[in-house]
Amino acid sequence: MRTAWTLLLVVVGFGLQAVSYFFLAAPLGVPSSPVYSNPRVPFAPAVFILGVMLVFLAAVVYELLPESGGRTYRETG
Amino acid sequence: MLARRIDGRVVKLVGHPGHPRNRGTLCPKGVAQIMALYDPNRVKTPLIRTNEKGVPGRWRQATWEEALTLVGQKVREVRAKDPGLLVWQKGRSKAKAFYDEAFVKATGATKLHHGAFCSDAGYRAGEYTVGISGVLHPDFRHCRYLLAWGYNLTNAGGNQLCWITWPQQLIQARERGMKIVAVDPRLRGTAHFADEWLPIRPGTDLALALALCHELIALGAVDREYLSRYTNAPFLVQEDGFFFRREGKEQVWDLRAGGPRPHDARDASPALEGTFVADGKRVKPAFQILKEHLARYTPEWAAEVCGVPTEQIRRVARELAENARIGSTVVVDGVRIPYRPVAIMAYHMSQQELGFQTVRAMLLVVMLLGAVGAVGGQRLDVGSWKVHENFEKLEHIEIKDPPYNVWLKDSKFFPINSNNSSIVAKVMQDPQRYGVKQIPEMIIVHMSNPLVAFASTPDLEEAYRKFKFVVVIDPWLSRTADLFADVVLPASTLEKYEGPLAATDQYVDAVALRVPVMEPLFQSRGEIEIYLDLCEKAGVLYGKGGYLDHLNEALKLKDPYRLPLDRKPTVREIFDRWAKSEGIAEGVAYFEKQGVKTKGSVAATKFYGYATDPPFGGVRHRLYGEALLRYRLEMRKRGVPEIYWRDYTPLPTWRKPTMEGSPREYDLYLVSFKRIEHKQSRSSQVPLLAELARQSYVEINPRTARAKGIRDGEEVWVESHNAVTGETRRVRAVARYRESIRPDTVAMPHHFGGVARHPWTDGQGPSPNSLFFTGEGYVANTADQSFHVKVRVYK
Amino acid sequence: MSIRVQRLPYGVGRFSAGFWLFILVLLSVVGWGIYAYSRQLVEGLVVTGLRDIGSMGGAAWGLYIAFDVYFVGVSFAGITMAALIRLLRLEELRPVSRMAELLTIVALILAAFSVLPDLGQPVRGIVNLLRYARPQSPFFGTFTLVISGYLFASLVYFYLDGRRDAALLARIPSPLQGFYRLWAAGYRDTPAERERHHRTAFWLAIAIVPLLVTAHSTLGFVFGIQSGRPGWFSTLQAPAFVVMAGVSGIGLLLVIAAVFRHVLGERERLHEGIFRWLGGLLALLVLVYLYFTVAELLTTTYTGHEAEVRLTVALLSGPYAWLFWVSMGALVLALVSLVLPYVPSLVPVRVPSFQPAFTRAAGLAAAGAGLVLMLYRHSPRLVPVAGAGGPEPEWVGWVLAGLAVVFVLSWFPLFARSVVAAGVAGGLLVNVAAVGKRLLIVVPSQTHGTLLPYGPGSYTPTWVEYSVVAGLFALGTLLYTLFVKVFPIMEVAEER
Amino acid sequence: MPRYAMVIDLDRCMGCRACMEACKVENNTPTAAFWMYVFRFEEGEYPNTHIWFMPRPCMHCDNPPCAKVCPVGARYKREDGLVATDWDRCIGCRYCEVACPYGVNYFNWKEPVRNYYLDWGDRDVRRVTNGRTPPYRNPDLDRPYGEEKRRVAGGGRLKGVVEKCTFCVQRVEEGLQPACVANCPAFALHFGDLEDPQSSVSQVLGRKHSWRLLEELGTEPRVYYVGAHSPHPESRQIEEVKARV
Repeated sequence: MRTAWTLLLVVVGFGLQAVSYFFLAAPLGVPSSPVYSNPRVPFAPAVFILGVMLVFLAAVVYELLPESGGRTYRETG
Repeated sequence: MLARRIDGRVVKLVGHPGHPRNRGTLCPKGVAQIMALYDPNRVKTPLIRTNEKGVPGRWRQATWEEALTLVGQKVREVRAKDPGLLVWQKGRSKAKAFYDEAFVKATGATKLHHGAFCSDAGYRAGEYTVGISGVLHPDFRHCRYLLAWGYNLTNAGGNQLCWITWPQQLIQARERGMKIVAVDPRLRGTAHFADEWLPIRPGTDLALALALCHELIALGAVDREYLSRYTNAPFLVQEDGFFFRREGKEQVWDLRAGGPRPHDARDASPALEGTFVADGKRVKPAFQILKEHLARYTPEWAAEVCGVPTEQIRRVARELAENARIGSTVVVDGVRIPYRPVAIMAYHMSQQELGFQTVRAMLLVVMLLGAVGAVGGQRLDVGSWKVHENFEKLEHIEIKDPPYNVWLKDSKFFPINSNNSSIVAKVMQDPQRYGVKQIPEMIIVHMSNPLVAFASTPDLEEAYRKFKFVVVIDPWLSRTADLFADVVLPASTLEKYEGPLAATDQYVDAVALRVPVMEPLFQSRGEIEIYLDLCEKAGVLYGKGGYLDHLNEALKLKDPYRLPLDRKPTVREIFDRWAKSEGIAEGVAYFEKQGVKTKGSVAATKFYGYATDPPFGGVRHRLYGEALLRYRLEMRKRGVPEIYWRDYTPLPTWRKPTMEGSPREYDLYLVSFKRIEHKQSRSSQVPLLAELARQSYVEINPRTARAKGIRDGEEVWVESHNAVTGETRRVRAVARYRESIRPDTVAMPHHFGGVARHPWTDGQGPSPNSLFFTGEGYVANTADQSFHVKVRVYK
Repeated sequence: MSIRVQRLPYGVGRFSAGFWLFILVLLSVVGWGIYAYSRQLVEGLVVTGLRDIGSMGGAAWGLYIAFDVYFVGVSFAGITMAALIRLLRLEELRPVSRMAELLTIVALILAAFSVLPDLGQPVRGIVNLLRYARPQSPFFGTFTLVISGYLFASLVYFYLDGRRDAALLARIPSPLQGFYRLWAAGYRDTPAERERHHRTAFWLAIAIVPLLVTAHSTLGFVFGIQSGRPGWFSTLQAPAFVVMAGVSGIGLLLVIAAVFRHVLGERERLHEGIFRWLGGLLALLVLVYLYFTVAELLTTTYTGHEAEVRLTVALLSGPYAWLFWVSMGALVLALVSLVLPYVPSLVPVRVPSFQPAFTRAAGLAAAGAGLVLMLYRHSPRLVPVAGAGGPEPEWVGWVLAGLAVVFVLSWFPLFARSVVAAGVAGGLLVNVAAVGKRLLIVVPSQTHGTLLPYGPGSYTPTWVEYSVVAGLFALGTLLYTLFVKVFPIMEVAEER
Repeated sequence: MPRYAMVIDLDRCMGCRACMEACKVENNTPTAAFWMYVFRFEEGEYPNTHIWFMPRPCMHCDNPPCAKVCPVGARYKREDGLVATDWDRCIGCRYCEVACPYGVNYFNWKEPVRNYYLDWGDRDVRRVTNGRTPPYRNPDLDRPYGEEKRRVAGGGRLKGVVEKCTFCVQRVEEGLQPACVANCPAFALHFGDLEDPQSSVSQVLGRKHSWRLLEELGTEPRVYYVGAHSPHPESRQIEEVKARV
C-alpha cells in the first residue's frame, strides 16, 4: 500500500515534469512567432516544479505512512 | 520643417517633404530642437541686471513693458548724441529684412556682422574677382571633379544653405561618378566621400593654388577664349603695374591690327602673351604678367611649403586639366553652354591670414580652365547669376582720413573691410591708435554670442566692459548675456513667425515662412514682435524713415499691401501683406498650410554665367587686380605699416604667414572645426546634442602625441603664441588620437566653452576661440579673422 | 532503545553572551544589507555599478550573478557528501554529513536571495517565472531544478535524516521538546524504521547525485551556450562549473568542520581522518580544475577568434590580470597547503620552520598593510575607470596579492604540522579563488568581449552591491548558527 | 504576412547621427539609450586613412538569441519579423542583453520620468504638456500592437525593464517607415517588405552586394548592409558616444 503510494507519487511526479516540459510549457525551437513566448497552458512551469517536488515527496510518504494492512509501528515494538 | 502637434503640444519635428533644402529630412540639430523648445532653462521673462558686469549675472525679472521702456529710453539717449554710437551685433538673423535692413536703417545703428568669422574674405574675393557674392562651390548636378578644399563637406553645411543640402547633392554626384580630392590638414567630414587626400599644411593654401595655376599653364590647360573675352587677362599692363589706357580706356594688343585697341573693340583678336611697345611704353598683357608671376611657384616649391608630395600636386593639376574638357559645350534646357565639369569647394577656409588672396588664387585656377559659370563648373552664389554691386564698389574704394567708424570703414588700415567684431574689440581698447574718435556706448546683441562664438575671447571681454549699455536678445542666457548684459530680452525659439526665408537648393527657387509651432512658452516673444515694440519705445516706429517705412522697402511691399506708417501691425498681418504682395492670394494662410512656396527651377539662361545675357552680366572678370595695387600705394603714402598693405597685390603673392614667427617650441598649428552635432556655439546646451558630443577636446596625431608622452584621453595644456605681441594664452583640454590629421597640426571643435548658463554646459571644456588672436598678423588684409595659430601641447 | 541522552548535546539550547553578541553583529550586517537593497528598490539599479553592454560600455551582470553562481556552487558539497557517505558507506565521515546538508540548504537559500536583487522587477520575477517560464531558456533549469527541486530534495533528505536525533531529543524535557516531537513525527528508532530509513535515504541519494550534476550543469549552460559572448561560449563551461562547485563547497565544509572541532571541542568525533579525507578530495578537485583552466586558455589563445584573444589578454595581462592571478595563485597555494601535511611523512626533508615570532610578525604586517591599502582605496576596482584618480587599480590588486602570499607562506610551517590547519587554509583559499573565478566568468566577457568594436567597457561594484552581498553572507551565517542552537549539528553519538 | 527588413547603404551614410536623434524623439528613449547607434570608424595610418560610418539598429534576427534565452517570453519574434519586448511581462533579468552579440538592449536603470535629460517639473512647461514627461511624449506608444495585442512600443516605460529598437512598430503598423529611415538626410536607410519585389529593400538588395553583421553566429539578422565591409580589428571607433546614466 505504502509502496504503491510512493511509486504512484514518483510516477506522477516525473509524469507531470515530462508533460509540462514537452506539452504544457512554451514550445521549444527557433522562436519564429509569438507562440514561442507563451506557455500553452498557464502556469505550466509551476506544474513542472510540482512534479519535481512530488518525486521527492514520495520519500517522505514512504517513511511516514504507516505499514500497509492497518499495522502501525506501535505494534512493532 | 514640420511639427507634429497633439492638443497644442509639439511631439516631433520632421523635415518638410516639399522643401528643396531638406526633402523631408532633418539633421541632428533640427530633430533635437524639440528639446530646446521646451527647455525650462530658457530665459523666461525679460531680465534686468542687479550686479556688476564681468561676472555671472544676478537678475531681476521684469515685465516687457518695463524692460522695453528702459531699452527704448537708452536708444533715444544714444541716438540723440550720435546714432552711430548704437551698435547692432548681427547673429543668426534669418529674416534680414526686419533686422539687418529695416531696424538698422530706422535707428541709424552701426551694424556688426559675423561674416568676418565665417567666410567674408571669400565673399570679397568673389565679388571683386568675378562679381558674384559668394564662396566657391560646384554645379553639383554636372560636376565630375571636385577639389573639396578645406571644406568640411558633410559637417559644416554653410554656404547659405541648410546643412544637409550640399551632402544630399554630393551623394547624388558621387553616385554619378564625381571624383573628390580633399585638401585639408584634417580629414573628417569629407573623408568618407574623398578619393584622395592632400594633407596640406595649415595656412599654405595660397601656395598650392599658385602651384596649380603654374602647372595648368605648363600643361597648356588654358581657356584662351574665356580669358580674352570675359576677363581682363588681355589688358595691357604698364611697367608700373597699372593698365595702359587711352582716353581712360583699358587697351588690349590686337594681333590683327598689330597695335593697341580698346578692350571692347568688336573685331579685335587680343594677345594674351608677349611684350609690346605702345606710346613708347613697354606693355604686357595681364596674362603675360601672370605667367611670369607664376614662374617661381613650381610644384616642387609648393610641395616644400605645403608639405604634400610634388607628384600629388602634379597629378591633381593634370586631372583638373583633363576633366575640364576645355572647348567642350553641352546643351542644357535647349541652350548650348560651355561644359567644364571641374570646380573647387572652399568655404570657411577663406578665414586665414592670406584668405582674400588665397580665394583669388583659387578663382585663378578655375578661371584658367574657363570653369567659372560653366556647366558642371565653378559657382559662387546660389540661384541665378547676379553681378553684385561690390564688383564696382571694391574697385573704387576711397580711402578716407581719420576719424573712422568703429569697424574702420574705408580706413587706411583695411580699405577692403569685412567688418570684424574682434577688430572692433581691438579698436575699442585703443581708439586713438586706429584714428577712431568716439567708441560706441550701447550694443544690441541679436541672437549672437560673441564671447564664445568670435575669436580672441579676451579682447572681446575687454571691449564689452567698455559698452555702457548692453542688450541681448536671445532664448538662452548666453555667456555674453550672463557676463555683460544689462537687459536680456527672451526670444522665442520655434514659437514665432519668421521670414521670408530663401529656400533654394541653388537649382530650385523657393521661399519659406516659419510659422509658430505653438503658443510662445514662458513670456518669450518672436524677435519681430520685440523689434516692433522696441522701435515704438525708441520712437522710430512710425512715419517717414521709421521702421515701418523701411520695412515696406525691405520687404518690397507693393500697394495696396504697403504697411500704413501710423499704426503698429501684428507680425502675422505683416506677413499676410507680404505674401499677398508677392502674389500669393491666400496670403500668410498659404504658408500656415503649405510652409514652402516653390517657384520652380532656375532657368539655365539665368543660372550659368556663360548663358546669361550678356554673358556674366557683361562684366570682365578680374584676373589682374589693378585696384589692389592702387590701394597698396595709397596706404604706403599714408604711412601705414607694411603689415597692413603687404597683401594688396594685383596678383596673389605668397609670403610666410605671420604665425610662423612664433618660437620653435610652439611646434604645432591649431585649427578649429565644426561637428555635425552642433550649430556653431548655439547648441551645446541642448541636452540631446550635448549627449552626442559632450565636451571639447584636442585632436592630435598619435605619432606626435606619443613623442610628447601624451596618452589618448589624457588632459593636456594647449598654449597659443602671438608672433607679433608675444602674448600667450592657454587652455586645458582632453587629447584625442586621430590618424586623419597632420602630425604638425592639432584641432579643436568650435562648439563648447560654456555657451550659456545651463546644467548641460558645465564642464564642457574650452573653445579654441580663446586661443586664437585677432589684430595685426591674425587677420587678413580685409580685416577678416584668421583661425590659425601656432601652439604647443604639454601635460 | 540503545541510546540514552541526558542533556541536549553539542551546545544545543545553550546561549552564551558571546553567542548573543555574535548574533547581534550578524543581524546588524543583515540590516545594513537590507537598507542597501531598499535604496536599490527606490532608486533603481542605477545605484549599482551595472550598466548596459555596448554604447554605455558597462556590464549588465555583476556581483549579484557572480555570487549567485558562487552560492549554488557551495551548495554542491553538502548534499554530495551526504549522498557519497550514504552510497559509499564512508562511516568515518558521518559526523560532517549533517553540517554538509545544512550547508547545502543555507547556500541554496542564499542563492535564491542573490538572484532577486539582480532583477529589475523582483516581484514580477517570482510571479512571471511560475507563470511563463520557458524550458528553452537556460534560466528554466536554474530556477526549477536548482532553486526549487534541489532545495526541496535537500530539505526532504535533511528532514528524514534528522528524525532519529529528533526522536532522541524529544525524550528530554526542554523548551524545544515539542519541536523535536514534531520533527520526529512518531519515529521510535526501531530496527524496522532504521532499515526503512536506510532504504529511503539510499534511493534519495541515488536520485540526488544525478540531479545535482544536471543542476550545476544548467547553471554552466546559462553562460556556456551564448555564442555571442566570447569567454562564455565553451563546452567546458558546464563541467568546469560542476568541479568548481565541488571545490568551493568542500572547501567551505572543511572550514566549518574545523570551526566546530574547535568550538565544540569534539576532537575525537571530528578527528583528523575527516580532514585528511576531505583535504585529499579537495586537492584532487583543484587539480582537475586547474587542468580545465589550462585547457581553456590554450584553446582560446592558440586558435581563438580575435575577440577571444582580446578577452584572454584582458584576463592575463589586462585590467583583470590581478584578479585572475590572485585566483590562480590562491588555487595553487591551496593545493600546496593541502599537500604540505604529507610532506614530512613522504619525504625525509624537514620543512624549514621560522621563529613563530617572525611568522606572526610577517603575517600581521602583511595583513595590516593589506587592510590599509583596502581602506585607502575603499573599493578595489575591477576595471580602471578612465581618468579616475588614486593609484592604478591593478597596482593595488598586485600589492594586495603579494601581501596575501606572504601572509599565507608565513603559515606554511603550521600547515606542515597540522592537517586541520592546512585544511582550513586550503578551504579559505579555494573560496577566495572561487569568488574571483566567478567574477572573471561573469564580468570580462561583457566589458571586453563585445563582438562589435564598442571599445573596452568598465564595471566597478558600488557600496550597494558590496553591502547586499555582505548582508547575504551574514544571513547565511545567522541561519546556520541559529540552527546549530536548536538541533545537534552532528548525529548524536552512540554511547556503547 | 510581410517580411520586414532594413537595408543600410554605407556608401551613402555620412555618419550624421540624425537617425539616433529621430529615434530618441519618436520613441521617447531615456538619457543615454541609443536604440539606433552610429559607429564612426577610422582605419589605417596617416596619411593613408579611411573613415566610414555604420548605423546599428536592432538586427531583428530570425534566430534571435535574446528571444531564445528570455525566461518569461517577454522578448519574442512577431510574425512579420519584428523582435518585440513586452514590457508588461519583462522581469528585468537582462539575460537578453548579455545574450545579444550586437549590444542593442537598454535597461531602465532609473525611474524613466527622472531620466529625461532635464527636470521637467517647470510650471509653464507642465501647463503646455499637461505634465507629460518628456514634454514630447508620444501617445502612440501606449497602445498594444500586433494580433497578440501586447504593449511593445516605445521606451522609458517602466523602471527595471529592458527595452530596445522596435523598428518603430507604432509607425510600421500605420504603414509608415521607422523614424530613423524616414528622417535619414542621406537616404541611406531603407525599410520594407522582402516579399514585395517592388519594395526599396528588395530593389537595393537586388542591385548591390549585401552582408550582415556577425553572420557567422547564425543569428540571421533582418538588417542588411550594402557597401563598405563589416568592421574588423583595425576599425577604430572615433567620436564615440559614451553616454552613461
